[in-house]
Amino acid sequence: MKEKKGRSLPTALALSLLLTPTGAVAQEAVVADSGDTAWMIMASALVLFMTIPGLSLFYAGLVRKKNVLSIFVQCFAITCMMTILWVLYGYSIAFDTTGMAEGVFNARSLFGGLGMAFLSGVDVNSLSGTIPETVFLIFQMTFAIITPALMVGAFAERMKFSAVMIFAALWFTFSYLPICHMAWAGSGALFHNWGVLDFAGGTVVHINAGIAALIACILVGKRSGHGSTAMLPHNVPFTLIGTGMLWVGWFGFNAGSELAADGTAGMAMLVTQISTAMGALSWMAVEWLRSGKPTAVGIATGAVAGLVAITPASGTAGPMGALLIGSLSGTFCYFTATSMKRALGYDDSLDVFGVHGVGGIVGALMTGLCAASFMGGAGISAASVGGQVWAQLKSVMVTIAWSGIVSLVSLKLIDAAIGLRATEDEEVQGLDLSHHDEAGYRL
Amino acid sequence: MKEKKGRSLPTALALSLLLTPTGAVAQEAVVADSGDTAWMIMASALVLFMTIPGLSLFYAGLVRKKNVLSIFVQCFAITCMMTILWVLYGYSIAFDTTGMAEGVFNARSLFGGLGMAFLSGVDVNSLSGTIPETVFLIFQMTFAIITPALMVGAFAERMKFSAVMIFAALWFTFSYLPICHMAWAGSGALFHNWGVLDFAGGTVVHINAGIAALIACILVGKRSGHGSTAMLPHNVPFTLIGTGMLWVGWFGFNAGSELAADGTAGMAMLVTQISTAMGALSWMAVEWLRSGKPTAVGIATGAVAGLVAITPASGTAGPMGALLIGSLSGTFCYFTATSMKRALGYDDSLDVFGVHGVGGIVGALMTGLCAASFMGGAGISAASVGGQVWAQLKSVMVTIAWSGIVSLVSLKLIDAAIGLRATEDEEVQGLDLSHHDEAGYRL
Amino acid sequence: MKEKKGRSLPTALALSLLLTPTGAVAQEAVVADSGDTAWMIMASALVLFMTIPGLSLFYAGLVRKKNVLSIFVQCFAITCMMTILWVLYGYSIAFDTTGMAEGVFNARSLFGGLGMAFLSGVDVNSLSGTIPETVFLIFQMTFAIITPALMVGAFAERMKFSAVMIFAALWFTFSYLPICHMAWAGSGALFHNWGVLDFAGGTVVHINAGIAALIACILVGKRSGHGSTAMLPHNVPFTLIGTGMLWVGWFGFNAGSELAADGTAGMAMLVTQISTAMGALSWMAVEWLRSGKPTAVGIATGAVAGLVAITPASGTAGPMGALLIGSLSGTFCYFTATSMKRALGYDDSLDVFGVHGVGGIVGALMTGLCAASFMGGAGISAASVGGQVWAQLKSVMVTIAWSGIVSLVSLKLIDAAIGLRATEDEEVQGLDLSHHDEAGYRL
Amino acid sequence: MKMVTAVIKHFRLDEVRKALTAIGIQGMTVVEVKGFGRQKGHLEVYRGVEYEVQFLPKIKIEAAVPDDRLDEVLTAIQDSARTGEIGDGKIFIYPLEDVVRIRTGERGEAAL
Amino acid sequence: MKMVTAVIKHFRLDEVRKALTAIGIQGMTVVEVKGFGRQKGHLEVYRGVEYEVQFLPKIKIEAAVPDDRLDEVLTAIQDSARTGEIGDGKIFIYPLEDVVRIRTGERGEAAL
Amino acid sequence: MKMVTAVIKHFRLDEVRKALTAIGIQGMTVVEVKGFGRQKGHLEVYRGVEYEVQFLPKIKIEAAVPDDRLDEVLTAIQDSARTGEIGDGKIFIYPLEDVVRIRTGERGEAAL
Ligand SMILES: Nc1ncnc2c1ncn2[C@@H]1O[C@H](COP(=O)(O)OP(=O)(O)O)[C@@H](O)[C@H]1O
Ligand SMILES: Nc1ncnc2c1ncn2[C@@H]1O[C@H](COP(=O)(O)OP(=O)(O)O)[C@@H](O)[C@H]1O
Ligand SMILES: Nc1ncnc2c1ncn2[C@@H]1O[C@H](COP(=O)(O)OP(=O)(O)O)[C@@H](O)[C@H]1O
Repeated sequence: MKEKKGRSLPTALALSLLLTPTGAVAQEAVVADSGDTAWMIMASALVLFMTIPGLSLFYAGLVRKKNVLSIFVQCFAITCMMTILWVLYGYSIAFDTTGMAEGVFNARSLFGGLGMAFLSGVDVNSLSGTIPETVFLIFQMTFAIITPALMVGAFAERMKFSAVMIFAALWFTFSYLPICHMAWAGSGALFHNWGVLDFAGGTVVHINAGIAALIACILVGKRSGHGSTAMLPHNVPFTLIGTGMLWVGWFGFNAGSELAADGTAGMAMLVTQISTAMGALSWMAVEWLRSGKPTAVGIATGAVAGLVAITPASGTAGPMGALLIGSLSGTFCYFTATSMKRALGYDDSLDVFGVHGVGGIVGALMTGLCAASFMGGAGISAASVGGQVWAQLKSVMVTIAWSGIVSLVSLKLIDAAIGLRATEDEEVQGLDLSHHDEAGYRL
Repeated sequence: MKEKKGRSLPTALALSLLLTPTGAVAQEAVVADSGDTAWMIMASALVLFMTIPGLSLFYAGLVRKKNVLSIFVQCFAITCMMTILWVLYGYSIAFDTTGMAEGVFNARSLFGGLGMAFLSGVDVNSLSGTIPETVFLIFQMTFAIITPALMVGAFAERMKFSAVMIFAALWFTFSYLPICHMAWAGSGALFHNWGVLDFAGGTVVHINAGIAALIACILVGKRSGHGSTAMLPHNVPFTLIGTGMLWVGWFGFNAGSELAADGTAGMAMLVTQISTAMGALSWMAVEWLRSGKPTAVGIATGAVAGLVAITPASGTAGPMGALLIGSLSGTFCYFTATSMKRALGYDDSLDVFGVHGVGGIVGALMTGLCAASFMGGAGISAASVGGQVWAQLKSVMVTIAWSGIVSLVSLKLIDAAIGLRATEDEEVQGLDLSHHDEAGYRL
Repeated sequence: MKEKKGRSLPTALALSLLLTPTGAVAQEAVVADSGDTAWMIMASALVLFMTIPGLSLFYAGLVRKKNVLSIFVQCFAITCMMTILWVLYGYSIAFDTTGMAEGVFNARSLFGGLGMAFLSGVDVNSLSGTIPETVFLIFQMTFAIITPALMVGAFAERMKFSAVMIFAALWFTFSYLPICHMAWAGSGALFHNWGVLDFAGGTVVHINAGIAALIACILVGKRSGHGSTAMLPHNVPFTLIGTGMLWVGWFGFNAGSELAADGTAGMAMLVTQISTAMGALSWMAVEWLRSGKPTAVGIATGAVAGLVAITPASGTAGPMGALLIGSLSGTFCYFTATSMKRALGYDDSLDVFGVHGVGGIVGALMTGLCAASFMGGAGISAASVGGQVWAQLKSVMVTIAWSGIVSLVSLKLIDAAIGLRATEDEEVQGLDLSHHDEAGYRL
Repeated sequence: MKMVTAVIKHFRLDEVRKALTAIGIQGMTVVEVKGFGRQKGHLEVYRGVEYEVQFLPKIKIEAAVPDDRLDEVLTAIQDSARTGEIGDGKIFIYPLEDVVRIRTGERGEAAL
Repeated sequence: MKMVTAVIKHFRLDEVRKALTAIGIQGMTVVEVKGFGRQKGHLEVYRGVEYEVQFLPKIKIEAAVPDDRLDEVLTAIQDSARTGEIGDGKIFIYPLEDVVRIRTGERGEAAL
Repeated sequence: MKMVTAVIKHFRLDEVRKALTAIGIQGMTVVEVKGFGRQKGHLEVYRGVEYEVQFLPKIKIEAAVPDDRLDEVLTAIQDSARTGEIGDGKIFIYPLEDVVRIRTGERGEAAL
């Protein structure tokens, strides 16, 4: 009964290339496949590992010493809260397909119902494709965990802990879940109907979080001392360890999005590796040329830019496309995080918008191009590239608008209710002591 | 010939629910399953990763700077020593089933023979259920590694390195191996005969180590300066990285205990995630209420409390049970590690008893309740819950008594022979320099 | 069409023991196996994890604070560059088998052609044995990444970043790829023809990198202050975290080299664990006896020595052989890294030659002995042990000579072109600031 | 000349630096120290274990000043470092015999 | 007033602090330093490479005391810091012109 | 006796130590400090955000010397610490009333 959710290819592509085999598999797949299950358990573990400790380390290293624990606490607390919200209603709103039909647009194209709230109907024997449904829902849970955690970097070092948690809960409910549903709930979902390609979360994860991050860092305001005091990373090795963990964990993210251990998963892994390498090398090259020295934080950020941009394309691009996507993303994100941020003057502490927002947009659009056969992609024809890119663009615009509005409204409400920011004194003292009564180090 | 060892369900449950399929599987399983094998190789890697570097980091961050390396050395040296002892005789004493018969109590209900010492009889082709026996024995080895390593936190910062090693060896031989055998050696083993549910090691690992830790920290005595000098964590980020690694690694521990990549593994993973989140959130909530600020070490410890408590229940509890177990464990462990420890005045440096002992007991008992169908569990009837909880309680009592006595006797012997403690001077200087001739950092 | 590349057993052994099953498997294996694929995806992730962040951390902890980022940047940049070079031509030169025939020696016995350059011919459906070819080529890519990264430790703290990168590229092309081809390209390849056993890279990875490291550290020259100023590790916990990651990741390296999730993979994992434990324990024991105190860096280095030495033997040795190999390697490497290095006076900063070179040689030779049935190995007869050891020795000599010459010539060329070393001032200031414009910490 | 040394609270450093710069003090040297004073002795509890906080993190600022600027400097430090709570710190005034600017070899007040 | 500055061995800090508190010294400031003295020059070997240990970690304690308490203070420090081995450290006595308590503005001995 | 205190650039420590040892100075104490001086005020940009570099890492060396060695010591420090660029640092000379060697109780110049 349950169909293999989550990663349906757009209709056109599916019909021309993949419908028959997929259909065949779907019908045979009344039993679980232990190999696919083994891989998906590990893929889920990898994606969780990306947040704790991967992303936590990446961000924690970049803040000042006095705020290192606030990053960790925020990432961990978001992990816990999302786990529970996902079980209570998140999975249902994202993946309940009741009332949806191929090509039909209705309310259910935007969010699922509550029929699977409290995981009702899920037991030890339920399957989702060739894997236990529990594994599918944990895999998806890890995406729902990392996405709000990504935003933490934008308002780091100044936002009140309670406000962070409430914002994460509201945004998860009203932006993450709908966009996730639109992209991955299959027949009848908005992006699916449009034929959008988003294999592992360009819109759902990166653009979604990147835009929220931008809005949040603007509304919360700049860190005190921004523009005059140095706010340099306190522990760059942490950031590099985090980068390594994100990189390796991302194989779970991208290759895991195939929901099976097969050739597509292998290809997703390969293009991920290539794009990441190119992202890092291109950032390094530009930085070397522009400022004379390649920095460690630069190569790390470039790698993340490459990872972000290949995400939506990882199921359809080939190696050549990956080279292109990685290079573009490294270069674009470099300029966003330096020149553009400087020109516009917002204080996106750890460049969440600059890397996830911009990298996500670059990736989402390039996904359309790189799926083309002449780019070595999974196979849309040269003639349909234009239409595909247009579909991609529409999904990008919807995500930007949706996430932007949800973020704006949520933050305004929270601000009115309890305030968004730590007090000036708390900020100067550091969030670790003022909010968490602990110092990071006694060295 | 070899039956699927390790995780046999209690007779009653097995008979009513699982005997037929398990029997059937056991008979078919003359060939290895590559998916199950893939998962179990990774599960073993994950559990090893929990100790090195996971647990090492978790503990190392919590001690003072001058003892950071002593924690690492102890964890690494225990890892190495247990590897060798497991190969020499551990695997055999734990899992040799010669002389055992369903329902019969004899010496072999308490510990196995030496028939498989030196891994005799194990080769490239031996199977254990659907996986190579080598993989089964490595998976079990990783449990035998982490359990003594857990104790290190209790007597941290003061116990002599040589005494730690001898204690670990004695306790492993006389307490870990027998309890492991009683719980997991299948038909004829004590806990198996009683129908005890211990999916992944509530008694074998956590209560077992927790009690030994309590006895050891009392016998070794308090750290000098305890109660007057601050003994604050020197590197909280390390503790949080370690927490992330323990969390992710624990999927290997719990879901791996199914020994297969199937629906039960998936459910074990799900309940582990839920309980951990609830453990962390409940500790955070209680701390926030009681002392005004949620700490980073608090959320980390709460997560571990949730992980510990779900361990025995992970094969039989459902999501609802996991919510309950996690919340109870977080709350109980919070009070043990703060108020109760203070009232009783023992110096369990890193709260090994408070988290593993208490969390393990909470988990072992709740396993009985949460296996019930009305709790969404794997399926014992409401009527048999009382009996199941009683069986659980008996196993808890046996483990407490057994591990307590073995620990007491071993430590007294070691104390008489070579002394348990570093000298006062060595302790003041720090174990890193005095025992290992190295400083942790030159920053 | 594609045969299962990479880990072909020597002819003699294959004929007597494994040809039939392997052949049979090879013929059936027209479809991918999801379990094998799941395992190999994870194995590849594990080996990448060994480099970033594993090895980076291991090395970064050992240098002085002012050079910590230079290690990370070098490891990350090498990772990126090797990824791209592997895709462009590396995979082809290593694994293109055109023109090769069993037992025939020709140019193609030394390096493959360019027929698969740009991954031409690889698509989503190509298989390599029972796994997608993409997965096979990523797995092999991770080996091509870590090998040059290993060398970084030898010339750490003084070599110019640009020179490091050029050297890595040249050495990869002219030494890594040919030796990899000779060992693993199957019928017709030099080492294959000789019947050399190198399951996971004793020659290809460790001796190859170890010799290059030795040559490089001699040509680059000693660090300024060598022999008078203390150059102690700045962050030993990092080194121990790195060790844990290397250890766990090495299961991907060794057990992954089976390219399947089966009994041989399980046995490879077991012997890896045993040898590592013995390497660490033997180093610890010797150090404890010789200098009175077992150090943390010592136990970590001993573990790596054990890992290195079991690598070539991991597919053919049994547990008894592993005990032997680990102990020998820990002991030999201890003396190389201390007494011998002191006597000869070269400045191998982090003992790359002492551990990888010497451990690799010990392992490669002992592989011959430990494959014997009487050692519990995979099964060569007592009579053929001599011949096997001789084959091993020949492969060791070829690797030493080849890598030595390539390294010498490459470094001389680079020196002439752009110079190998940072200036004295840059070195004193530290490579982090002088080359990467960043400080590691602000604590 | 005098060497004015002030032990102050951590988060007051920026204020003090600004106050000194404002009255034209060109240089100072700062070091992290641990202070033991009246602000001592409060008990804290960590994980159920009590301890006495003995040393508190403080910042020590050293500024060499010409004799005639001394009072001004003292006032500037006092005003900018004071929070009114115990532990605000102390200023120590040392006689200074001479100062040398390494780069130029200038001495005395000219070197400040 | 005098500023008594003692460079001592790390693990003697607690003893010295207790000894000073015992004779009624209310305040002191502590900083981690590296010392170079007679206790220098021993060769060590790390991983087969020799090096000379030049700087040893030490603790510097600064305590401002009234002139009439000086001898008492010196004795207390000497007694509590001495191990009898080379490297026990030194005490330096500086003249102190004035002290200001920032919180209250008190000066001189009243500010100690 | 005098206490000679020099604030110098980080990477000159080794030179200065050697220069002092060469002229027979037996001991010194070193501490890491942050300096604020003329070498201040340059703007840097990090990730598109400007900031002013205020404090620079410096090394402070303290060496107690007999009065008659003072000039020699000053010259040695100046020569070894100078790079000729701004930020080379300063030397402060304090009067020192007395010195005690803790181990032996020796005082005055004998204790140096
Ligand atoms: N006699 C002293 N000698 C040196 N430093 C002192 C002395 N007394 C106080 N201090 C320093 O001044 C700091 C503040 O002193 P304290 O007595 O706590 O507060 P207050 O000066 O506001 O009464 C202390 O932490 C210590 O570093
Ligand atoms: N002339 C000096 N000036 C400043 N500090 C000194 C001087 N001589 C010694 N010290 C400090 O005192 C410490 C102990 O001195 P040392 O000569 O090693 O031992 P002892 O005083 O016991 O003979 C040194 O490590 C150094 O920090
Ligand atoms: N008046 C002062 N009091 C204390 N320290 C000072 C003073 N002036 C300068 N310094 C210290 O000397 C260092 C070098 O001084 P600076 O003015 O930058 O260079 P230069 O002495 O070469 O002109 C400063 O970083 C600071 O630590």
